[in-house]
Amino acid sequence: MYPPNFEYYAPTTLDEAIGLLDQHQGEAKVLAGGQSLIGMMKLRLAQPAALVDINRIPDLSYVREDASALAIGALTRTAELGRSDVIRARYAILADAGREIADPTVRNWGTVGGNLSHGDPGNDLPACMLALNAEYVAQGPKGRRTIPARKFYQDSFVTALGPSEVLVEARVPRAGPGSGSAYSKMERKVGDYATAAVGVRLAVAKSGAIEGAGIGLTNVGPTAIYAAAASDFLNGKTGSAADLEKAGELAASASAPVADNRGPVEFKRDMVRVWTRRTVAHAIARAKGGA
Amino acid sequence: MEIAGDFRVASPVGRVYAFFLDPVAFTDCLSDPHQVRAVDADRFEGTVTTGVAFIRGTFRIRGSYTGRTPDRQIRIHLHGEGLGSGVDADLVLAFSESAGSTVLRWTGDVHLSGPIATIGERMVKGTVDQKAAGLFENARKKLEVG
Amino acid sequence: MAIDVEEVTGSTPSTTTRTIHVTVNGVAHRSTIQNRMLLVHYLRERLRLTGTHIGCDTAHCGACTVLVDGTPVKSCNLFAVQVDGRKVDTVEGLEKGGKLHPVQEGFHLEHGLQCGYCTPGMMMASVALLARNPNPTEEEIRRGLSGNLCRCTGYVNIVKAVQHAAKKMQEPAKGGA
Amino acid sequence: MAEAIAGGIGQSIPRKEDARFIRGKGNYVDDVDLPGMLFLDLVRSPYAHAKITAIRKEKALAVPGVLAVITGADLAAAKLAWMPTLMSDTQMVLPTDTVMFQGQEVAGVVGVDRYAAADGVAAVEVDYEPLPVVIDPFKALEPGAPVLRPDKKKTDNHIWHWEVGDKAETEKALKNSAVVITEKLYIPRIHVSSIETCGCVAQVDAMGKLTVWMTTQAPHAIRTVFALVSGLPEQNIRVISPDIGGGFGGKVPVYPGYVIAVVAALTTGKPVKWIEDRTGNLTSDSFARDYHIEAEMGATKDGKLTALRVKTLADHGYTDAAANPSKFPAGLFHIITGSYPFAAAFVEVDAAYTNKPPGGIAYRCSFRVTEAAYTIERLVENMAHRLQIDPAEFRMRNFIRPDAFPFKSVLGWTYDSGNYGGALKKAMEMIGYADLRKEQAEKRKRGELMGIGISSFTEIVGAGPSQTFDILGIKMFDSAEVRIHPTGKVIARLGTKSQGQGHETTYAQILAEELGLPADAINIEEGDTDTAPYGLGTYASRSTPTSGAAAAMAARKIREKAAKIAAHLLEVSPDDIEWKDHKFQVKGVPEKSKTMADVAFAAYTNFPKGMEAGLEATDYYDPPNMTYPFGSYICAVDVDKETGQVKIRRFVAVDDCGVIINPTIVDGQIHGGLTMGFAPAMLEEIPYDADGNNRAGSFLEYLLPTAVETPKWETGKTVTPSPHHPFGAKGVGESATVGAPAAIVNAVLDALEPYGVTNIDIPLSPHKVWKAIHAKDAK
Repeated sequence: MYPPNFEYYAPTTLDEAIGLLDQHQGEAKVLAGGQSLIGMMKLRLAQPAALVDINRIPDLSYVREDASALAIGALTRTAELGRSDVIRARYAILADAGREIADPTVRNWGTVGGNLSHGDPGNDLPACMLALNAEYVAQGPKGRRTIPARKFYQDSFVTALGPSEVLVEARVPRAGPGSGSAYSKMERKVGDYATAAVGVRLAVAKSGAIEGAGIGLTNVGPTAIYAAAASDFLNGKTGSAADLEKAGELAASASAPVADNRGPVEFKRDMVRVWTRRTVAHAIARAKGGA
Repeated sequence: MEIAGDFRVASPVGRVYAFFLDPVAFTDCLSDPHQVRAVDADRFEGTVTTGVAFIRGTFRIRGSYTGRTPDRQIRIHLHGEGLGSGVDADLVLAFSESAGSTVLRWTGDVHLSGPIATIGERMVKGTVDQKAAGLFENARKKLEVG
Repeated sequence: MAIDVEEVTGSTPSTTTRTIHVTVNGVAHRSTIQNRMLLVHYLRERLRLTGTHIGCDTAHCGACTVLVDGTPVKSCNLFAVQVDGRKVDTVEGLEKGGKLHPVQEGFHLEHGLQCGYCTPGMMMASVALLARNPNPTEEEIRRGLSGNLCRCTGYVNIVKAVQHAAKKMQEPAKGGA
Repeated sequence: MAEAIAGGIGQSIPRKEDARFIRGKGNYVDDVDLPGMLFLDLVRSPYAHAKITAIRKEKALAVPGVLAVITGADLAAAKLAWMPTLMSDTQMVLPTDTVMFQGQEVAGVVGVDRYAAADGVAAVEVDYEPLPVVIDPFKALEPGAPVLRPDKKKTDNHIWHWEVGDKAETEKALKNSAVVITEKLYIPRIHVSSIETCGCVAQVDAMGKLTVWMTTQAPHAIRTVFALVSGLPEQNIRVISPDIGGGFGGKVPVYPGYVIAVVAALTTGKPVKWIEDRTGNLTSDSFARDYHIEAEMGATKDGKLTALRVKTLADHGYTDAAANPSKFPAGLFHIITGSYPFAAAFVEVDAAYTNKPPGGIAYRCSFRVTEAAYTIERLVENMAHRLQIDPAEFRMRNFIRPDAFPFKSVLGWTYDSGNYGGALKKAMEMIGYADLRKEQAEKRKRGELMGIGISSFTEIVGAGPSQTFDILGIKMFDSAEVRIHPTGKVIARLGTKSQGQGHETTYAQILAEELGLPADAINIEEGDTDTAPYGLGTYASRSTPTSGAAAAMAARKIREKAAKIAAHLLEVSPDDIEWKDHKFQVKGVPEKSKTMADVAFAAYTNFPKGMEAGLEATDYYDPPNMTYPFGSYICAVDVDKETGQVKIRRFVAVDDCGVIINPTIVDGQIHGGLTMGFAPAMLEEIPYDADGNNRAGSFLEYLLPTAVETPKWETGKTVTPSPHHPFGAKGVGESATVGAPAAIVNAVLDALEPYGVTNIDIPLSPHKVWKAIHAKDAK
């Protein structure tokens, strides 16, 4: 498998990168980790005329928390999510996902920005960002704009990102007191796309009531799915067995899987139900101080 | 892979029927870059550059009208080759007229072969439907304007 | 440090070629290559470092694993132009001064290889794993090497090989060296 | 007791071949680099069945760096468009008018490097007219199905029918059995997927001699086939198997790519390299398995097995290119009576053509033995469940008794030796069988699903006795040539070819033991047809039973001559010399002795008058019988009721491969074999859709297990020597692949017993287990 040739640019500033993308009018692709793109180029299913390698642009790889948000730079390698102290302590959903994306070697090179902006329904991080109600910062020829994750994914591999825009940062609302989160991925083996995966973020108030619940689903529809009804349902509930079951059922109804080697539609829906229930329980346990 | 859809257009059935018997007019409704010419009354050929996400390539296409029932039905077979892969589709267009407008109901059976099917299917599946819907929507618009 | 300069003769400056500077196993190289040349082909065919293998073409098997600036990556899923200015380490650089790396020794003594084809990638992943986690549990070893496929060994002895190396690498520290 | 010779039989010495592999200095075929070498890449068919109406080369030839495009028409001119298969069917090298499966080679493009060749492949234009596709072998045999091989003057898609056993007797026995169970088992199409794909470098020198470095497990047989197909004189063909990155049966056949590379080298006059990519490997190289089996088993009320009847449909793809001994179209499938003395059995197999790639290779087993072992061990387990007898107890009652060997099976095999109860007993002890059963009962009360499964398999390896075993008429012996240098160092060359089994070490150990020289003084060479004696190659666990035996026999021939030299040196009559404690001793006077090294020096410097100089011998070993390794495996699983996920908690494997040459290497072979038993049981399958698309054309969908999924294997041994092998060994590389799947599936079905499920076809993907649980409510 040998890719066709292409022009290669390694700009050192974002403006330069955006200029190059703009100049190629959709025929250039951003090369970040390249863990999906290069594979498709080797199969010659993707044949971009030019690649704009953004790896030499400084200051795009970071994880930092301020008063309002956790900010993750686009060039942060996905392996870093599982290693970051702040993420492990307060945004466990991302640490969980960071240990499940592809395999450990691929995670060393694959980037958060690539995982989020590719629009692949099988990628793990979009569902987490949907659960977390994150925002993406995109920079293009007209400057910066912010796109809510829940409005970003339009169809399989179709996102709100323009052809000359680069996703530069993901911003996750700062985790408040009593918050807990988790990501569970059912996969056939390491390196597989999920059969079904569920990300949950919530907080448990002093009263014991669930607040701010968000549930995201991976690879059970044309895009990552925000399970709105299930999320809304949980708010104000205590997380009883019946609550969890109901949340699972609502999430299952929100999924729209297709049959493939991983199984038929009804099985995948049921896995959404089961893993939603289990993952919500895990997030609640974490919110209450468990691991 | 089954695809289907329908539309209603304020245009007499004879005109709609004739429109789809003109391969150049009909394929001109593709939103992707294309070049199509009629070979004879039954056959046409050309190229279409199409894709989804990363997958993008030029397909050599051959089409043939495999059935015609005036003002009632057209059957078309489409065959495309590109990216080391094949696409074959059998389209059935069924027409009915009521109160001066025409309802077109289209169904298609699409078969993918080669790397696109083997490796790219998860990327392509949703799109085939969209592309077909887009083509017929463009056709409806053209018929309405014209 | 030796300097190994090579160029494509007769090549004209082009938008689809590029001259890169890469340090491989401590040796600096300057090479003009097509942009599309995968790192694994650069190592194998241009530098004739054929210890790095190709197994799956789709970044699943890890036979092509090398270290870029100390981090394991799948060199069949990376263009050589991407490592311009970086350091690359391959299996050929593990043995130093005629002395096997403890990971090499572990694979040999614990029968951690059979056909030997996945072995270079498996060893490079092991070296990186131990650099990050000098005393891994069996679970950590199995997870840490899960980007590398072996068809022969069933992994039992690969785990033992890494454990052997971990122990060996901790010995001098204990001795206060 | 005699002192052991350094590196002799039974010692766990580290492997000699590791020295190059751990340094990245192996020499695999893609590492071969010749001056001026060109590269071949292949155009492949996207269609499973289509007429080719045109192949246009012009655009490809205009691509910079592309030198040639080779099509079926070009080959047809040289009468090379078709080649014979190992089963005397015919197979296309390149098609002249019709493609028969998705991924089939359609044209070859030769370029100055691999990128240029790939550019050329993308530029070749092929016009296809799709034809009706036949994927299901049952439908292939229905009247009116499209006839796939009209070239063979066939009017249907039936290839052959083969049967063995007494049909009437078996019917009668089943009718008279108190209990009869029936099960339909599909053993799906899988792929060996060695991490190194296939490839070659072909070179023709100025003298017209063709040298082909290629990934082959059987270099000599390939040379002969090349000579027969191409018409080149055999002395002008040299096949070299360099280091091989795993074979498992997949590197036995001749694939079109090899032939096209040779043609390309002949036409361009330059060396040509062809290296298959993984998708080519998964979509066009020989498959394994693909057997649709229906089996019936009878037993008496008190649990004595009576009869076995098996009807099978084999899906062979578009040609029968199975790698089997010629007389056995279904391989050794009739070992299916397994470890049990059935009084009656009948097996029949029908083979069908479909629009899939050809093959029928072994996936790390001896010609369809896994299919047989899986069937018998699945049904025995089901019978035990039906009779409500503990499956271990049930087997103990029915095993062929240790004193019954040599045992003639009702289907005609003579088992050399065995102690089946001993192996099962040991496995039960290791895993703590009684305690596990207790735990299972408690869990079941709580509604948890835990299962325990057993497989007590018998293998048949070491092909083969030449009166019954041949490939294309070439008898299945194997060979060793041993030469001792004056300083007591040894070069030995053998007709087999290691692909990771460790031959350079184990053969040296055999020779060390037989020659009384340390293993590190013995170099082993294989795989070069210009230097090694003729042999049939390495597959079907035949290396130790055949070439290993040949090495021992050659060593013994050397000892005969050496004894005379020793007598000469010790100034006694040869009759007074005995080989004892790895030395030539004067009978009754052990202090008067000569070592083999002493004798070796004398063989060149001081040998008796009238004797030829030198110390060497060659042996072509024709085994008197097959060997019959066996084992008992026990697997314990937990099943997640809600998700269908299976967790293998324990897996104990007790193997008996006769005398063990190197315990560490044997354990390594068993670990690997178990993993290749686990993989098809739980993960691997090549499914096809109705259009004939291969749905597992990369490692994204063809699921090789990583270290995370692979269970932590626990191994144990019993030793029952083969009575007819020179030093009692049997072969071990494949036992675990053969034995493991049934143990795993039996364990999962045991866990699902409350749901009354008697079969789930492998691989046991979560969705299938989930479906089985949800299809029936718990009793």
